[in-house]
Amino acid sequence: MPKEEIMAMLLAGGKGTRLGVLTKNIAKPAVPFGGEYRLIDFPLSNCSNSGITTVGVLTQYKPLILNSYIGSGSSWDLDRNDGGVTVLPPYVKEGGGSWYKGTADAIYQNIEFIDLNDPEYVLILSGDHIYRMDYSEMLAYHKSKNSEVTIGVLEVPWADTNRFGIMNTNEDQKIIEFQEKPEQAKNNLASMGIYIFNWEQLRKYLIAEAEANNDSAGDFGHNIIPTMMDDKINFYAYKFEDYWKDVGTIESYWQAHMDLLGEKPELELQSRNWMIYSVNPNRPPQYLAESAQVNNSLINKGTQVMGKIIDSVLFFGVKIGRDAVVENSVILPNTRIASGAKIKNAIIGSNVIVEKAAQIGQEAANNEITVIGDDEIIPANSNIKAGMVVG
Amino acid sequence: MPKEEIMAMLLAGGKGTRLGVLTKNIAKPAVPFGGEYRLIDFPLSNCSNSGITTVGVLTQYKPLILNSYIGSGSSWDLDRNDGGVTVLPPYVKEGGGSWYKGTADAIYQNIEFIDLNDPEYVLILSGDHIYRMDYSEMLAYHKSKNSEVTIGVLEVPWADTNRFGIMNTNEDQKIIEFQEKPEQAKNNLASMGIYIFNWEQLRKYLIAEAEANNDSAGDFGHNIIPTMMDDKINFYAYKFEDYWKDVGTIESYWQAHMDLLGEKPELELQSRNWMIYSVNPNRPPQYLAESAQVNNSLINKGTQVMGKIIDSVLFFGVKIGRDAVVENSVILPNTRIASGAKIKNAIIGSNVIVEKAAQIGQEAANNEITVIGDDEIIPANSNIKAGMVVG
Amino acid sequence: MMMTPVYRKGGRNMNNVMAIINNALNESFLEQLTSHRSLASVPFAARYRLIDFPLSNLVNSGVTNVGILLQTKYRSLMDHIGFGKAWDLDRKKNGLFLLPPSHIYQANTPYKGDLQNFYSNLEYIEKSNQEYVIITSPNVAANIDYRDAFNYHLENNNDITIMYKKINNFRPNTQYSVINTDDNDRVIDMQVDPHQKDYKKVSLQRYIMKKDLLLAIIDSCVSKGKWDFVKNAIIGNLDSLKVYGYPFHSYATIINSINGYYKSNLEILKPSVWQDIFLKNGPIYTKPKDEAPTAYKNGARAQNILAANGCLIEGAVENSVLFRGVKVARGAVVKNSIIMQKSELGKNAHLENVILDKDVKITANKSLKGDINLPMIVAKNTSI
Amino acid sequence: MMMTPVYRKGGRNMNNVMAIINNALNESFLEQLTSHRSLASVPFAARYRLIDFPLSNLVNSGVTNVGILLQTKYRSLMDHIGFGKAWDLDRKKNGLFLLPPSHIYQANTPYKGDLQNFYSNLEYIEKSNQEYVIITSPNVAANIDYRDAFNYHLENNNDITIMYKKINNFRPNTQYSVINTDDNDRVIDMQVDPHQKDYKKVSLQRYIMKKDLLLAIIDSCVSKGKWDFVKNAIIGNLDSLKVYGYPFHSYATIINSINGYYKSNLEILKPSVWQDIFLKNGPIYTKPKDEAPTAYKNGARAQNILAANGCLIEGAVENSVLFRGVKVARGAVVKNSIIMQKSELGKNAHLENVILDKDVKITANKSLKGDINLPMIVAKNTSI
Repeated sequence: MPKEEIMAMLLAGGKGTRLGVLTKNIAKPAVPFGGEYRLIDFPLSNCSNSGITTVGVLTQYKPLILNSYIGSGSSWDLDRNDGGVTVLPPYVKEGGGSWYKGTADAIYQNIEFIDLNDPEYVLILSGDHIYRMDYSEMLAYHKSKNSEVTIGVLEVPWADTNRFGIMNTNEDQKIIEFQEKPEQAKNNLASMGIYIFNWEQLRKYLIAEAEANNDSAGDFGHNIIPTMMDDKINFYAYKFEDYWKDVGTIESYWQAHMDLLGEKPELELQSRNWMIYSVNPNRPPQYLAESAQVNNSLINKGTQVMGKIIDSVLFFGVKIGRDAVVENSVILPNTRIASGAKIKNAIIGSNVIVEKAAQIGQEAANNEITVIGDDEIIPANSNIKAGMVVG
Repeated sequence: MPKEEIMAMLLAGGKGTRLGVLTKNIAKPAVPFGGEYRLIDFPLSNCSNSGITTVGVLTQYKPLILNSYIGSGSSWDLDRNDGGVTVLPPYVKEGGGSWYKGTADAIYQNIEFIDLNDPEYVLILSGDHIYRMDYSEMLAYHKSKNSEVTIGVLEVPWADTNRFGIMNTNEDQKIIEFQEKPEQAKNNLASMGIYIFNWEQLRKYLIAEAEANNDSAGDFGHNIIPTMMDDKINFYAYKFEDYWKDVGTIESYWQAHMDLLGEKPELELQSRNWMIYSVNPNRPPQYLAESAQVNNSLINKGTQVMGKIIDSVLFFGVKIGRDAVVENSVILPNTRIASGAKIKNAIIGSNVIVEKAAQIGQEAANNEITVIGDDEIIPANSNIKAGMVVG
Repeated sequence: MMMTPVYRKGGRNMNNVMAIINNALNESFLEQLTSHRSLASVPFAARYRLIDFPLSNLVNSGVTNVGILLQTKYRSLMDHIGFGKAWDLDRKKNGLFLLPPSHIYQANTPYKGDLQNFYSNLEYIEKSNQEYVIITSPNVAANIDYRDAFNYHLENNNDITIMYKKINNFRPNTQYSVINTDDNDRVIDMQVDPHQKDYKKVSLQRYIMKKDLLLAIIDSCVSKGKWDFVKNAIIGNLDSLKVYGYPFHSYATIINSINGYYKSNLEILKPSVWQDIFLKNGPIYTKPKDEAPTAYKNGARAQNILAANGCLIEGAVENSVLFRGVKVARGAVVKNSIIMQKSELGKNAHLENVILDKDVKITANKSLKGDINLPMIVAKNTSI
Repeated sequence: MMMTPVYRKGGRNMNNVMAIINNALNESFLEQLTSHRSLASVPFAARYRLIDFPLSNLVNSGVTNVGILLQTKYRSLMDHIGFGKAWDLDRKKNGLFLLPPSHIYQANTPYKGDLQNFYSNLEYIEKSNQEYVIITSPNVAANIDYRDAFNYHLENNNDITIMYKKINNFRPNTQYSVINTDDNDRVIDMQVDPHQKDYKKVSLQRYIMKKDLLLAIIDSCVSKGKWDFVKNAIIGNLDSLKVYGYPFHSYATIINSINGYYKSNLEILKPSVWQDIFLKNGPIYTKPKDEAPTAYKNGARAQNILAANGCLIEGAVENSVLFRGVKVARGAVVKNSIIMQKSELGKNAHLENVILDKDVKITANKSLKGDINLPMIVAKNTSI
């Protein structure tokens, strides 16, 4: 097997607590997105399009669904004779096992796997951001700067800097200081949680951290990077200037869907320049009945629409009954909305049944989002108030 | 996904302690066999040839190698759009995790995976036996007998019955008593560790056992089967009458290789009626030099033979130097035997270098087997005495 | 839920049946639609190709060894089928076999008929380890479970079983093979494309027989210089063999004319029909294509349509079938039309009763109108 | 260890190069060996087909988009190549493309030459997103890294680069294309199969050029009714374009005669040659076949042989090449011979200087003997 120049390690273990009922049965990276996708499709497609063909996916919470979703990796063109995609649950070693303590610990526990692939560089990614990015450009930047650690950053409003890890850089983009959620930020470049490390060097730091400090949180931001900073390692910031969204909360998840709509959405899913791949379920074409009305919406295959859809996203397998109205909402796979139901400003989970004339979030005034968890049944004529969470 | 009639769960976690240095780096089912294969190729090929296309492989000890060896399962025609082969390391759940306590506990911990496939029957297999078997015949037998548990059995010499789980059967092959390693056996039908259960029923017993008894060894032979017996569940024995070998010890592993040689070997690897598949590494053809002498031996591709090979098995990538003599031995992949070396009654691990004129096991008198572990270097002119284990 | 049984070898199990999809048929009736592709790869029903139907039917029935006879223009078919992964037929044993025509061995000899294609692939048929064979064709779209028909074939001890459907209204200018049966469904007459249709039972071009019988018939026909599968191999043996019909009662459409192709697409807009054809006996599989969901923009109107993914609709679409990646600009109107992959309509363009092949560009303000019984066809890559 | 870099788009990277393997060549010189298969799928070197060499060379050099021009008898080639999985070319983007001949679109028109194959696949070439193209052929077996040649092509600003090898001894009755260059390796003359070989530089039939140049040359040739790739597209442009040679120094063999085929197989028995060809610039990939190790039974003798897996040797084999599944019964002797897949020798059979095609059965006590310069060929499936 030839040595790889770079491989990616994708941290996909997150439980996504802030997504509430949407992650009851599945890990956050497996959460459906955009009518057709799951969150993890974005970093996996980015890897594939960037020419990175060896990817380890570190799972943890609810790993079976992700494991079967990823399969051989062929959906992302990552079924390779050498390398390809490998799902890595935190397996129990002879001495027992535990969940990863943090991002760096997750990599530490998979040193053996990375060593098998023997890469020059390791790209660390997380599985819950919506963006299109060419990692090969970042690698070229890393090499051209003679960087030892390159961190993807994006400009955030100064007011939000206290929510991020902030990179204080010089005019050459060299990072001279790292501030974790600072009250007084010196810069507005926030870490995207995307790192390129030189593997040989990172490996040493991971082992040193694990051996020196049993109580370490095993986190890149809190442990490894500060230590490396102290050692005067060369850090560079790589500025990303396209659409990027962390969909870690119900609000941002809903908003990211609304961002897909409109005349010129910031993230154009249909663009073929940088395809987002997915497992692509086999379903019949979408059927819009004589009585259907659709406006400013994304509708996936396998759907049957007899009602009215406004400013909404419908996943595959969704059925919308006659005279039902769906507005400003996201309807997840295989959910059925019976005739006469009215849904507004809502996220409706997978396999939900909304029975006849049920009302969901109708009186939403300040954009409160109503959420119905997977597999719920909303009885006929019931009224789920705006902002409620069912499930 | 249509419901499967039967799926297989293959217990491949064994450390294979009795195989000593051969399982230093790999799990027992990953141990090379027969010049081309690994032990796990036998049950996987049996599944494929029997038409069983959903297989869970339960790994535990050193799971990475097995994981990458199995890959998408295409080598065994088990890369299916539905089902196929899935590798299941004992992953750490939210509450922590531990290695499987026993065979039944391994199945218990994977109930969720089996439920996803929703089979009528579950076939339990182990990953370290050499045999060709049509499990679909066993299933037909199970159904025709209205059996609730069917156990694969074979006749063993009466003298050996105290080493096995013995099935005492009536004339209809119904099992009326189960004796675990009895001193006074009532029968000579030994369990092969191959079971067909009705999943719904087994599921209940597994849960009951786990809930009732925290100290349970979680073993089919010790816990589940005796409880089921007590409950008067219908057990039937399915008699297997072809070649079968447990290769759990150095002696039986070596002997199983010798069984492949001779004019009419009991297990004919070249037979195309029931192919044994393997990952089939890409290697150049084997090259036998002008100076080569070969007799009663199996030689795989990618080998270069300049010396003398008698009654031996050479795996891929092996190089045998001029005037070297290999006799009654098994040479594992990518090992180099330099010129003038002499090897007798030995198992030489993978990636070993036997330097010039080294002597291994030359004075073997009573078939003592000499073993060299993986990656060892045997210095020039050294003499490894018969029966020694290096590594 | 349906259960996938572990078949034992031989006997009455569907893994004792192989299939041949006969793609060596006259296909000129589809005019421009088949000028660069074979009938089998003609797009159908918003996201399929015609061959998806017979192939998926076989797979859903448990057949795991399928040979596809190729004759002409099969490049797009090869691209579509690949190694059969979409149908789970990319297998070590059995699986999918593309069977090229004999002229790749003997160039420049005149073509005699489809039995030549069977004949030049005798080795494949002989070496297959099934006892029975189903012969099908790409020009019938339906959702067929062959298991009942196969059981009937065995229990009735038929030599040949022909699936048929009773039809009361024949489409004009469409080729049908019709059969006449006695009260026990024994086939006593069969006619290929007769002017005068005396019989109402239409052959669905699905034949079940023993593989050995097929081999014997091919041998006998070829040795006598007879080269037509239906006329010689089947009709020629009605007297000497036990040939029985097996009725099919669900939706099936025979695509043997442009009119039939057009009407069949529109027929599938009826919920009862698409439920029959897409869902009844198992899914219809097709090569997966990566496409985002279809976007309906502000002001779009879409009623009574079937659409694939990746479309961008700003105008109005009704009673129409849209394949993937179709674009309908603001003010454009599409009515009773079939729009194939990646075709685009400019602003205020109007289409009525039109079939646009792939990659057609209709610029702004253009208007095309065919008749509901004579749709206008616009060839692939046309720009107007 | 070699490193697989992540290529950025365009420029001097090998992912900016596509390749076409021209399998539309005259292949009749291999007589019975090509009567049922194309040159590309002729078995070679114990476990390969000829096409494995050019295809693996391209993949090992980092080329990820390869089109294979097909002309005749390509069924076995399709079986062998499949979707390119063995070469990791079963990809969503780029990958492997089988390009059928034009006669699948226009049957019964006479074949004019290999440029017709290029011409009928212009769309594939145009749509490929690489700027450069390597054109290769299946009849040269070598282990070539194209990266240096491509860099030379770029740095020297060549229009066309032709790989060549200097040869001192030409095999008799073998077709060679030879070139003459000036001191800077500029190609000033080129001849296809001349009787009198004045030049010692033999074209390895590997050409590098810009894709746009290839398209322009095809257009120009076809519009003037010129249909031969080497004679018209290359030789016809020697004066007007910067055509340079690039020397190849490792082992390469040109298989343009039975004698060349036979001798090349035997040549590979030399360790220096098989190390060059199997190991030097990366592995040669081939379709994996499930086979047990080869068994040498009691009393077997095997010296100076290359053998694939699955053989069963009870007799004596020397200076020979055995493909998979060959059986040599007790007392049989094989010398200086090439035995293809699954052929069997009965007891005490003798072969010397013989090529057995696939599935040949030689019964007990039979003896066949060719000459070392005129081997005897036994066709596929023969039993004697």
